[in-house]
Amino acid sequence: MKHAKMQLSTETMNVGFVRKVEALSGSSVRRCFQCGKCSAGCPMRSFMEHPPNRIVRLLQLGQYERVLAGRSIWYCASCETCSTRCPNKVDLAAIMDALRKCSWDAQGPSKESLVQLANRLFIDNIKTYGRQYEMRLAAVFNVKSGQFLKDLMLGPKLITKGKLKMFHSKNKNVGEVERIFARIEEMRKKGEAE
Amino acid sequence: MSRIGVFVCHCGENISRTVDVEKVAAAAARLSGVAYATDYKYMCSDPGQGLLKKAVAEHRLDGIVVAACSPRMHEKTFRNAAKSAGLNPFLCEMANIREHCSWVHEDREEATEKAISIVTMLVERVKKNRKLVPITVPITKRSLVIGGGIAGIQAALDIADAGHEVVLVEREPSIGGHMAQLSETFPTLDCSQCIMTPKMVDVANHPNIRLYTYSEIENVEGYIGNFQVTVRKKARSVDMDKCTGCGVCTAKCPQKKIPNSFDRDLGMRPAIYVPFPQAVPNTPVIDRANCTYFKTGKCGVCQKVCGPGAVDYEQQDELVVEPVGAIVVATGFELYDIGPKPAGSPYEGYGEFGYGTIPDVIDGLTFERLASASGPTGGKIVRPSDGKEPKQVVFIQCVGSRAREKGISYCSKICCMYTAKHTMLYHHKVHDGQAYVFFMDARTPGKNYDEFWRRSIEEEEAVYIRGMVSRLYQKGDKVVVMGSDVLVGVQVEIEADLVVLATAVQARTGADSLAQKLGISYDKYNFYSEAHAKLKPVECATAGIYLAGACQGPKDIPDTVSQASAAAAKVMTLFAKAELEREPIVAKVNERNCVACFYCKKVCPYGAVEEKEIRDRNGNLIRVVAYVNPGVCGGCGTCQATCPSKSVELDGYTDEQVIAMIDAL
Amino acid sequence: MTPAKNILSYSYYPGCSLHASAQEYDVSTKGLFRQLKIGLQEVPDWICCGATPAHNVDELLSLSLCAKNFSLADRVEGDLAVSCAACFSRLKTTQHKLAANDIKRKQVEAAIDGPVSLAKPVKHLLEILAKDYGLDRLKEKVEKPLAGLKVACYYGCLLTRPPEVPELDDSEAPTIMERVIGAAGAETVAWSHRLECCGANFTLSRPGVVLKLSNEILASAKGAGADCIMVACPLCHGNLDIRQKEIEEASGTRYNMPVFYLTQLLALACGVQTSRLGLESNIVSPMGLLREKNLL
Amino acid sequence: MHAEKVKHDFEPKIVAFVCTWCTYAGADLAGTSRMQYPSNVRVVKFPCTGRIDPVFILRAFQKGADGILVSGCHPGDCHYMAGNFHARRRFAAFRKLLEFVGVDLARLQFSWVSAAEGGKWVEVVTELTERIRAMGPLEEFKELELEECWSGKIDTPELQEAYKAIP
Ligand SMILES: Cc1cc2nc3c(=O)[nH]c(=O)nc-3n(C[C@H](O)[C@H](O)[C@H](O)COP(=O)(O)OP(=O)(O)OC[C@H]3O[C@@H](n4cnc5c(N)ncnc54)[C@H](O)[C@@H]3O)c2cc1C
Ligand SMILES: Cc1cc2nc3c(=O)[nH]c(=O)nc-3n(C[C@H](O)[C@H](O)[C@H](O)COP(=O)(O)OP(=O)(O)OC[C@H]3O[C@@H](n4cnc5c(N)ncnc54)[C@H](O)[C@@H]3O)c2cc1C
Ligand code: SF4
Ligand code: SF4
Ligand code: SF4
Ligand code: SF4
Ligand code: SF4
Ligand code: SF4
Ligand code: SF4
Ligand code: SF4
Repeated sequence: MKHAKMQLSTETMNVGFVRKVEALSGSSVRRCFQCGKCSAGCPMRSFMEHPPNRIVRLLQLGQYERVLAGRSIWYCASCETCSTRCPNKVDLAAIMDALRKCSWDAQGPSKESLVQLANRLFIDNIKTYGRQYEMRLAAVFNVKSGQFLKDLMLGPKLITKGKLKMFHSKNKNVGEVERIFARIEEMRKKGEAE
Repeated sequence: MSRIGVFVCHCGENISRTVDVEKVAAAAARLSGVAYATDYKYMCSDPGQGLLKKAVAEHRLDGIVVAACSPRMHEKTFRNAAKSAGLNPFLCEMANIREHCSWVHEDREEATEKAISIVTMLVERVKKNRKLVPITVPITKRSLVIGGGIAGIQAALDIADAGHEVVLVEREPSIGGHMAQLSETFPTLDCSQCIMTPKMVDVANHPNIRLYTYSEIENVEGYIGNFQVTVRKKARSVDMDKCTGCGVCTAKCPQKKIPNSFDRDLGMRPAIYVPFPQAVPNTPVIDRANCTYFKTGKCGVCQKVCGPGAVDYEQQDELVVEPVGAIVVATGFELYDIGPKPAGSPYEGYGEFGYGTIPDVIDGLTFERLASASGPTGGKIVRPSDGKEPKQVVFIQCVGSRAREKGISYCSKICCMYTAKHTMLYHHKVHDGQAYVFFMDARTPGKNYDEFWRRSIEEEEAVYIRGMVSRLYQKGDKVVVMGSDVLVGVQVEIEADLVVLATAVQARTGADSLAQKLGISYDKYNFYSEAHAKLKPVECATAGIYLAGACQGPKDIPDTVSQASAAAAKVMTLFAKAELEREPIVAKVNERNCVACFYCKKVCPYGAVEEKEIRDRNGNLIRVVAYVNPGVCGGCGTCQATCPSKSVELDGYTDEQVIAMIDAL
Repeated sequence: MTPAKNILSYSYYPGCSLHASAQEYDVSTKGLFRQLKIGLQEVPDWICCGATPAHNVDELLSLSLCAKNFSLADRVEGDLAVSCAACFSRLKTTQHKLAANDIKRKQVEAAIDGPVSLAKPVKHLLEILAKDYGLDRLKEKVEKPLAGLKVACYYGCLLTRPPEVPELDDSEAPTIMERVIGAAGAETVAWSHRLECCGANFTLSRPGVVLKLSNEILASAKGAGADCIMVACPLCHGNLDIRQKEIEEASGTRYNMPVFYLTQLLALACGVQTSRLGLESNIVSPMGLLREKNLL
Repeated sequence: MHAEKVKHDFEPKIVAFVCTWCTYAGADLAGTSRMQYPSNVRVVKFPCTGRIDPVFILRAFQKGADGILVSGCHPGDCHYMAGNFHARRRFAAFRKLLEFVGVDLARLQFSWVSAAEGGKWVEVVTELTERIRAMGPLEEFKELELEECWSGKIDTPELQEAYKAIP
């Protein structure tokens, strides 16, 4: 895939996908002139197979499979460095968000699973508790990711320092949070939201 | 015995701080031939100059040395002072004891010694100086413009508007050049014809412009202010005075299938034709090579149908001599040929693009004709092979240009912009079409140019792909483009309906032979050379000849028009004077010694050396010698250093003067 | 909503971390504000802002959670004070986006089943201290100047970026942290990695990332001669402080670089009782350093 | 700061043949910039290096010059377009001749100094002066009585050949 020849035509360039990313991110990909400044300052560049500028380039050519096939988008730390410095105000951080959403909705065509898992647990946590419950987040992540021993040494120390709460506090708005989730899901089903 | 005056300046303290000026003056006074020597605080001040003038009168001085600053600073000042004192200005010299002495040495003794030696050298030089008189040359206040593209048109109109006569010579049957072929023009997208034709009509109607179309330069003689130009008016076979431009002949001509080169062979024309409807003049010309009458002696239809009887099969080429004082060269450019490599061409050609054999691979100018509302398709973009509307169009930039090993190293400068324009024109006309551009850089350094290019991408949705194309080949009715996107790092393949090559801008074929007639220089690509890339960008090294437009190098219309107006301004500057006056630092030939080897002629960068025939009273040729035209000589002295028989001498820098200085060491 | 002259009062959104792993930030913030006599009333039953994970994959969710918090905050007087840089960024971004985009705003209104309220200014503590309260007043309150303490101010990603959202200071060359802690008498060092990313929320999923990026930050601060790092974000703190030992092991460098929340240092300088600074919760113990500088 | 002035046993005479547009102006610039260099050099100004006849060099050696500098515009920058190219070719041939006559070529230096290169002028002059100072005076040549030869026609085969090499 990575090195396969790119056949360009109006059919092979998925303009619809690009428009969706542009709408979600509120940022045009055509404005990018491939200067590479985004990639130059990206702290996560070395973890990515497609540097940020190439992600935009692939979008310009409507090559969404190539973008989503890699794990690059999941390595973006949302640090906003690229968006801040881009001479054309291409909001790459927002584009990354949009791409992750597309990948997420497509039930994860991306290779990266750990970040997705952490995100999912985090969001589940919100849904269940209204707030983050770090203890549970860490515990479940460790179980689900199969990394039982990970951070084993850190946990107890944090508990003694009072940093990991064994129990979560009750939040009166949990119900309301759940309803927000439900309404959004409903809107999406009806096609009222992306 | 000479009577030289020496004036040593203190320059406030600038000189006197390190140089003992009194001692210098005293030493000068002791030199043989020095009649008067003094020192003064500020020689360039009014009293300083007064002192000099007074001394000239009182001491009957016949030479002056001012020991002061650099001659680059005040030589004019003191020569003028000498002149007003009644002395020939060229008998006044400056000894530079400031920039070359007091400011660069600290040791007073050494500096004083050096100052004395500098003054001595100049005193010895002045003794050998001769009186020189500024040269004046008369000026014929008419000018010639060669080439009737936008450059020639603009220059001609400007000069004519200034009240001077202009002779405009155009090779083709109509003026207009390339701009007449364009559809719409970057960066504003105005219609080329709309802004061009009014100017063409102005040329035709201007009382000060004499227009020769279908004409070429046969010969050029003379020099700045005084050229004699012979123009060959090619036989048009139509009497310009009688023809009313009714067009009956062209309509009736049975020969209708001749490819129209104005339309890049996309359309056809008859044998008697005007190249395009808005042509100026609107007088047809018979293409004799394709006319039945000229080939077989039969037909003669045009003559029969022509009411005013303008068709004249017997017409001959005509030579006219035009005296002019200045010449503007505006012969424009040609596009790199995508066809097979012509024999003997220094260019390699593009076999990988099919050498012009794939019908749907065209060049930019052909695309212009397709997009032009007055073009052969009425502005409908179709492909040459089957007339279908192309939905996938690939543009390839830098074809020929920037390909050192294929023959051309330079960037053609306009193709990035016109390709961007093409993608826009295409998208405006074919909404569901997709334009792709293979490019290496986007070179758009003009006012509003980069914005224009970005618009083609951001608004007209052209897909730009950074990378050159490896190969094109025909596959069914498609042209397969094998490229690569170096940003993504993968190969790219596009099955195109039409491929447009942005081919290099080249000098005109035959540009070199015109240059030789004019005696101007050209570079290895046959573009004409300006005298100085930055400071004399419109002047040729040859005085009185100026450059405008793409004949000097690739240029777009704004640059072309700017340069044309600049060239016109140069011509007007020349014509503003009654006579040409120049410094008399020019070479002279001693005809008695000259052995006619003409080494001088070979080395002279200005082409100032001519061959002069010496005849006896009966007109018999005795011998040939060199002659330096003082109107042309730039005064470099190269001829003198080269002449093996010491027969040519540069005034102001004679051997005598130089040797005198050396001997005074 | 503008508080009466001189008597400042804010509604307060601490964010999830401040109720857990960053409790010392919460404790010291409250301590400092009490000392400065600035009112601070926590928004009752605020909910999670969604942090990075939510906007990462679901912008609408992220915007809705923040918008919900705005309506909750409207029940309390005063501009909304936020201490966590990440929450601050999310809340500001939400305001920014919803003010500019009607479609998104309508979707969010549907999601929270109510109007979106954007009137209340969202302010980071730094802004409150530097602008609303004022550095001159702050200086007057300093009882124990942090003289001789060399502080590396660490902004991280979200305090200043992207420039049009937080509007806190120049996004590429901010000085607000230096000015605030400088008012407390500390010496600030010039260093290269003030704005680099620490690895942020990869702390759980990809700790390797954190080890690499945070190591570079610690090394830069150390190289510039800092005694300690000051942060305004629990995520940064987590990566630089909690993971510091791991970073040291992985890189083979010993930093022993205490990492303070800005409120810990300010409260210390303004004379808040040492026991109410949450110093015992810092993993890299700052006690030695503070004793050395005679600040305890 | 002033370097301590050293007295030398031998102070060479240096003659510089320069063009007026570039090197003369460069030397002026050294002056306006108040740069310092040895005072041994004497400047003879020409419109162009193209005007510099090799004869002048021989004459100067004969008249007591110990070292000679010929300097003009950089290639391509000639005010007269090509004068310095001709000069360059001419001097290439001339060096052969000098060698033949027995002058150490180290005494003759060619360089390009533009109007903007005051510093380079100082460098070139200083280096040449120091080099010649180390070489000592040029004795052999002064004794040669070449006067007739140079002022009249050029008829030695070597000179003829040198001139033929000139394009
Ligand atoms: C495809 C294409 C698109 C372009 N689009 C744009 C655009 O959108 N905007 C823009 O600014 N520029 C554009 N240009 C550039 C523009 O065409 C040139 O800048 C302009 O034509 C140069 O004018 P010129 O008068 O110097 O030369 P030319 O137009 O070439 O005119 C020279 C004239 O001299 C005549 N001539 C030649 N030799 C002789 C001779 N020996 N004796 C007598 N007459 C002679 C020729 O017949 C011709 O009429 C484009 C060029 C191309 C190739
Ligand atoms: C770093 C750099 C390198 C460059 N290198 C090159 C190079 O190598 N080659 C090249 O060809 N070009 C080069 N250039 C470009 C070159 O400098 C410009 O093309 C050129 O200087 C433009 O000249 P100008 O007279 O239009 O403007 P300027 O040089 O800007 O002159 C304008 C003058 O007008 C005066 N002025 C301004 N306003 C007023 C006013 N209201 N009233 C009175 N006077 C006023 C100014 O004081 C100034 O003296 C370079 C430029 C830069 C910045
Ligand atoms: S910085 Fe902006 S313009 Fe440059 S490559 Fe990145 S997105 Fe494109
Ligand atoms: S926001 Fe993501 S892509 Fe942009 S610089 Fe940060 S990590 Fe890289
Ligand atoms: S003539 Fe030259 S050196 Fe003399 S005062 Fe004038 S500027 Fe100075
Ligand atoms: S040549 Fe005769 S027929 Fe043809 S256009 Fe002229 S007047 Fe008309
Ligand atoms: S004579 Fe020639 S030009 Fe005239 S009508 Fe016949 S073919 Fe045409
Ligand atoms: S103008 Fe553009 S397309 Fe033309 S040669 Fe230059 S870089 Fe290539
Ligand atoms: S080089 Fe001298 S001899 Fe030869 S033609 Fe010229 S002037 Fe005459
Ligand atoms: S002095 Fe120079 S320009 Fe004049 S004739 Fe001699 S070589 Fe030509």
